[in-house]
Amino acid sequence: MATQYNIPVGAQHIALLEPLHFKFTTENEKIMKAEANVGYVHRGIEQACCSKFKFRQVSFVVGRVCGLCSISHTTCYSQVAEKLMQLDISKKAKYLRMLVIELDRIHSHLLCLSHVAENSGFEALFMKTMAYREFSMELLEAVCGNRIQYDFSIVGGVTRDLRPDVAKMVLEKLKIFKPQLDELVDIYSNNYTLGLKNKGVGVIAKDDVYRLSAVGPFARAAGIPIDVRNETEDTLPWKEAGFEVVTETTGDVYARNLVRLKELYVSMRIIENVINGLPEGDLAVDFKGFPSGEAINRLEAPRGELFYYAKGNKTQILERLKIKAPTFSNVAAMVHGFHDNEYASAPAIIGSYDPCLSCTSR
Amino acid sequence: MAPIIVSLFILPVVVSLLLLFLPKAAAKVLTILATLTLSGISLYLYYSRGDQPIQFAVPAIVDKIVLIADFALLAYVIAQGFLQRNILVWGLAALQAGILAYLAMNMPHGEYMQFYVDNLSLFMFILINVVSGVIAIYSLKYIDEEQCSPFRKKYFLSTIFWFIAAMNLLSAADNLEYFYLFFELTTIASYLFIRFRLDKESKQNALTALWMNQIGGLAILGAIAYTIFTPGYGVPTFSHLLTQAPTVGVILPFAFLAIAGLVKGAQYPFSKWLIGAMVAPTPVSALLHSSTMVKIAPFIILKISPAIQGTPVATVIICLTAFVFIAAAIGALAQDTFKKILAHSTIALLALMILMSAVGTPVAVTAALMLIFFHGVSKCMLFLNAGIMEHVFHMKQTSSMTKLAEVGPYTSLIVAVGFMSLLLPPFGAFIGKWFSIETLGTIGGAVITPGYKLISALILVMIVCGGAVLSLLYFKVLGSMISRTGERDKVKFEKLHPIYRGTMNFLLVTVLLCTIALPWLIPGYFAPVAATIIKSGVPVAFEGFALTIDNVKLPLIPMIAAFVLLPLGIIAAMFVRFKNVDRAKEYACGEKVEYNFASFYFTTEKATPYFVYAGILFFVGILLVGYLM
Amino acid sequence: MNNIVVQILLIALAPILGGLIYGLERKVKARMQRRIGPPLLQPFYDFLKFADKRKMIVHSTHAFLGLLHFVSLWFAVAVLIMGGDFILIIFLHLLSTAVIILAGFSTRSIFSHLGANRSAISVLAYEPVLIIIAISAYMLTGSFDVSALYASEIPVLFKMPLAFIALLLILPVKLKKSPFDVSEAHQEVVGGVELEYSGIFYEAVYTAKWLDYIFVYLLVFMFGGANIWLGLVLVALTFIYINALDNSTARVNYKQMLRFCLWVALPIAFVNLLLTMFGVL
Amino acid sequence: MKLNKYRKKSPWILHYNAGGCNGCDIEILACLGPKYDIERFGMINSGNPKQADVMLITGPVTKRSRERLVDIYSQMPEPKVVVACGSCTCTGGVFRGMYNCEGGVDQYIPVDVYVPGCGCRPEQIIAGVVEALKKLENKTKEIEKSVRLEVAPVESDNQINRREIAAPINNGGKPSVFG
Repeated sequence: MATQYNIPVGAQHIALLEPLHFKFTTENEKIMKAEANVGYVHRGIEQACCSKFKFRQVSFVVGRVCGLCSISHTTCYSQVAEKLMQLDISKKAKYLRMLVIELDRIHSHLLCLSHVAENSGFEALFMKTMAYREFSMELLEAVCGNRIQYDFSIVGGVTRDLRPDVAKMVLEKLKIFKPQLDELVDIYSNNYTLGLKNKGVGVIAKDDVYRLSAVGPFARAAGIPIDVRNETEDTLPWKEAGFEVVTETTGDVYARNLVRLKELYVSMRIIENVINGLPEGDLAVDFKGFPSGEAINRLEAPRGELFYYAKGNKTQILERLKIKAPTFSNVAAMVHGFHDNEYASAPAIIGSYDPCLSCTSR
Repeated sequence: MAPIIVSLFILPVVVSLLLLFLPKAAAKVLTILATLTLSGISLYLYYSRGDQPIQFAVPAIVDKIVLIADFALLAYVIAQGFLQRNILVWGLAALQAGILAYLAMNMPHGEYMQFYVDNLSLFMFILINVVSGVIAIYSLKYIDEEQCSPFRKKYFLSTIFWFIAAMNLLSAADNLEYFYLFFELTTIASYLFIRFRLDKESKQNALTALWMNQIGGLAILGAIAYTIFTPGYGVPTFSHLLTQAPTVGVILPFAFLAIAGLVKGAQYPFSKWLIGAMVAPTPVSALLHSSTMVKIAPFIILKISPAIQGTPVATVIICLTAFVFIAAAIGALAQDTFKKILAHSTIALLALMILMSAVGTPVAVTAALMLIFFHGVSKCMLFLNAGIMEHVFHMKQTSSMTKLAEVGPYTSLIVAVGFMSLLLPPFGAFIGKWFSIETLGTIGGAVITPGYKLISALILVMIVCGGAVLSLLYFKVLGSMISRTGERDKVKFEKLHPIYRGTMNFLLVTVLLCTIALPWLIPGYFAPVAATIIKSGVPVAFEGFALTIDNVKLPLIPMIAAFVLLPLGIIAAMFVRFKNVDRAKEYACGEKVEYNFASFYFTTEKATPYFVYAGILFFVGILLVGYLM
Repeated sequence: MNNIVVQILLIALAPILGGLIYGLERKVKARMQRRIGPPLLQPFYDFLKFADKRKMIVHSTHAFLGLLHFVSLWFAVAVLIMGGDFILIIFLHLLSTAVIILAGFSTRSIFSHLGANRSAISVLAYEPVLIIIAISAYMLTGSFDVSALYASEIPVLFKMPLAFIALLLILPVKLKKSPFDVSEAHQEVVGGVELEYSGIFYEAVYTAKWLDYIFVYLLVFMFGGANIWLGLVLVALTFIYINALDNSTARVNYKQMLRFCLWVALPIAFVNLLLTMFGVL
Repeated sequence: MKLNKYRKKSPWILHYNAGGCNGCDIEILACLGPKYDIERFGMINSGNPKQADVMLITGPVTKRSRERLVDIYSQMPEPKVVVACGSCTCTGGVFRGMYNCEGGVDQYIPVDVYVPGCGCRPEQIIAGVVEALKKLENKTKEIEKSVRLEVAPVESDNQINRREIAAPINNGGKPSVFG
């Protein structure tokens, strides 16, 4: 008796933003086996960065690796290039970078949360979250000049200053957002039907997180305080800006939602601290010369640890650039998380992974 | 009249013996002739029936022959039990032999008729002779393709006519002792049929069928014993029992008879033998499921329904069958083999028939008769078609039937009509189901005791849920059958052997014609039979465009429109072809994925033992209630 | 519902009325989500647009079954408006659903199959409740005809309040609204059985949805009895309830849906049946 | 009755990401949200090619996506319009000349409206779709034939030479540029 059903999700599917392909082998809609195919977005950016673009241009190119966390990519590349060049950038530039990274985190997390709501079949919550998210897009536009693809960090610093009126606007809008966020936390944690869909679903336990080396909100939802912001102080002064780790214990979709929501509070605190304590200084440092040697850099993107490796050979063009995106680390855990779940939960689980395949396959 | 009726008993026996010796070509002619004659006789009998039941006695010598035949059969069973080393078989047979010997010594020798032919018997004659005759003709071709010796092929055909004879006798018997013999004859015939292929599984299943049906025989003996020793009854005949029942008030004999029927009707916990009978060649399944064997169950209950109606025995039977209806429907969902699905749905629908018979109101009895008739024809068609599917297309599983619509449009048409006649309005089986729901709804109003009301409400819920589960099952099968890859230019029916084609055409036309003729069939055919059973008239009236039976109204215009829309529409959908319309491939997220068909499946492995335990509990309940009353 | 002209008009206009209800629903839903939403006549614009698309089908059987679904559903609605036998109406509605389920199975499209499977499960969830309600109504009026309910002097609502509650609980299943919209579930099965339809053939399936609204709201209207205003108020309240529920819940999976319908809605309907049987209310 | 005018009253959208950076995709998602609310215009994100009229494509079409792209495009019944969202979708943008993607989506399917920007703003997307609807009104039910545009082959050098977006396509009208 043929009892197993192969369900393809992707490349084009309404529950997906990106082309990726999942093949679920299901029995009575229960997922027995899941296969992920993530290579649709491979464009060859690393090769182009090492052949086609000058190393100063590369920070704009790597921004196009991913539209959701472009600031993380540009910043991470800028930092690794600064390490190659042995540059010291001003504290103000560091603070501004933190500001935009956290604003970006707010928009990315809210997008992910709304996507989970939509994929759980909760359309009104999707609309609500999207409505509340718009403030972060407006702020990003005010600070950087574009809604996405900000090109804010460059090698040596940042491109734009934070105008006082913009700073005031940021603080005001954050104040408006705070009660809205409380409302969202209430809905995500207390709605009964959403709980049915999310609680105990797509569980990745603590052991599996270690075994499959997951990172980001993924790992934190399972109770492991992995966060680059917690570990490194050499590039950005996170602790100074008031960072602390947020964890949950259960490791299911629900926990991942809550981790993201709680991180928004932390992000808001960091943004407030950054604006209130913004030091004076240069936006960018001038430098001459070409990169040489090797360097690595890590940065906490909204999805987890972003890792850059660069090697210069004393020419305009880098010899090697390697990007390891957080979703790449999570793919193994992602596939594992589907087992023994209903197919009906699969879109919500995919949403809760917040996969970013354009980062992964570049 | 009596000689013509007797010819229904003698003719099949003669044919059965002749078939053993005649060559192939002659056997073919004889089978077809015998079928036509038998069908003709049974139709003539019904057509020329009088108001009074026909009663007739047989010479005294037959009594002795019957007794000897009884012991001979039991000896055969005991011998089989010993040879196959099955203690249940020979143990039960030996027990029966003992009881029979004791009863034979105490049997009262009054003046009474051994045979009693009323409208119900005539109704059964038509079903038995026409449908079984079609199966016999079909078997001519089917058994030809079987891998066995020429003698065994003749023997198979011969057994079919033996079976017909036994069933005819059984529906006419009035004396319980005779009834016991014919009951045992059908048991033995089914035993021989099931072990026809002589492999290990067949033998095992045949033994299961044998010992389970022995319990039915034992129950009949129990009924005879209680009849003899209960003051007031004395004479073990149905007609006498039924007339005396209201004054005597002891219903234990009826409880025993009901058990005999329920065992033959394969209700839980005795469902195993009918499922096991699948190992036999397909005509056997058709024979057992459609017109003979299992139909003994509703037949017995219908026969005794005036005596048990409204008693706790009937209540327990109703509870049991309501439970079996839903349990068997769930059991059918768990199956994938086409024949097994049919078998489980037979059990479920039998439960419904028995339930309606036990309820015993005019509409309920009419509904039961309609269910018996339409289920007989449809199931026969579906089983014979399953045989064609196995032999011609080599398909046994529903999941492999996904290509059927393209390789065998005619066969798939038959499956569609067969299943729809069990599901869609206005086919008979649907109306039967509808009547059952409406009648059960009315019981609560008629009966006063609160406990009974509660039970009838519970039963309603079970029937409703079981009906929903059954429709789920039919969707599943029809769905797998209607699936196709693309478009053919022209529908071309596949070539089938003339015998296959002829029998299937006959059954198809019968189902469709009877459906169309339903407004005339109900007052003209079913209502008189029902009136005989409940011993009072069944009011049928045409009012406007509605047919009213007792208190249930049957609006005809929606029914006719529904017939045009749904069954014909679905059949048309299978063969329609749109022109000037472009074709696109199916959406699969832009990927090229391998397609595999699978609908939801269910497993009942864990639940089955509980079904059996519940069934045993109900059977004990029937006896207990019968004893206490 | 005595006037035959009104009945025929209602039957003829049923799809249009349903379309208006659907348009209103989209508007109300958008307002509940703080959006402006489409114009009220949006469903009809969609309808007219689909009439003008290139005809593309998977195969003729599938396309024909879609048309048959629409026609048979309209027929069921017509019998309901004319006040026919309740059980027959429920069966007819079930069978129009059966047609679309068969259509889902007839293609070799995976999502269509999943949708058909889920629709079949939904039928299992709501059909018993409806039949039990029909039997309760019989106990009340002594006739299986719906016209007896329309004519009931005391509103049926006061006689069978629990039946109304049970009906409200299964309505989301029938209307394919959250939390029980498993059979349509866009994010999971991309619309289910309606996935493979396009152009004029999709129109049949799309319009059948409107007829479903009429069917459901007529069932609700029935609870008002002879009092038309009470019926209309009930319809309006149900409309608001359905939309509020749709906008405040996530979709549950089919097992949870089945469990809810069989263990919560069915017992409530059953208790109502008992109450009517014993003449408590 | 002329049914053409109803086409632009109910455009149903199909969105496919052909290897983009997600930037434009989240802007399309934002269009669905309450702030931009494209359902005002009767647009529904159907996610199903068989019922869609407008195809929104993002991304520079990687080699692996192109087969899926054409497959989904061919399942859409005519009349239909294609809107290329974002610079890289129009021309290849920053990815032009990278080894795994080719310059722009119009190499595979006919594009009606090009919406530039990296990433394109929701307002731009809405304006692009509205422009596409004007074209949709005049389209026929004939099958749209894919045509390969007469463009210079993409060179894999360090020079970024932006292509002229002026080549006429077969169905008459000129492609529109927005933003």
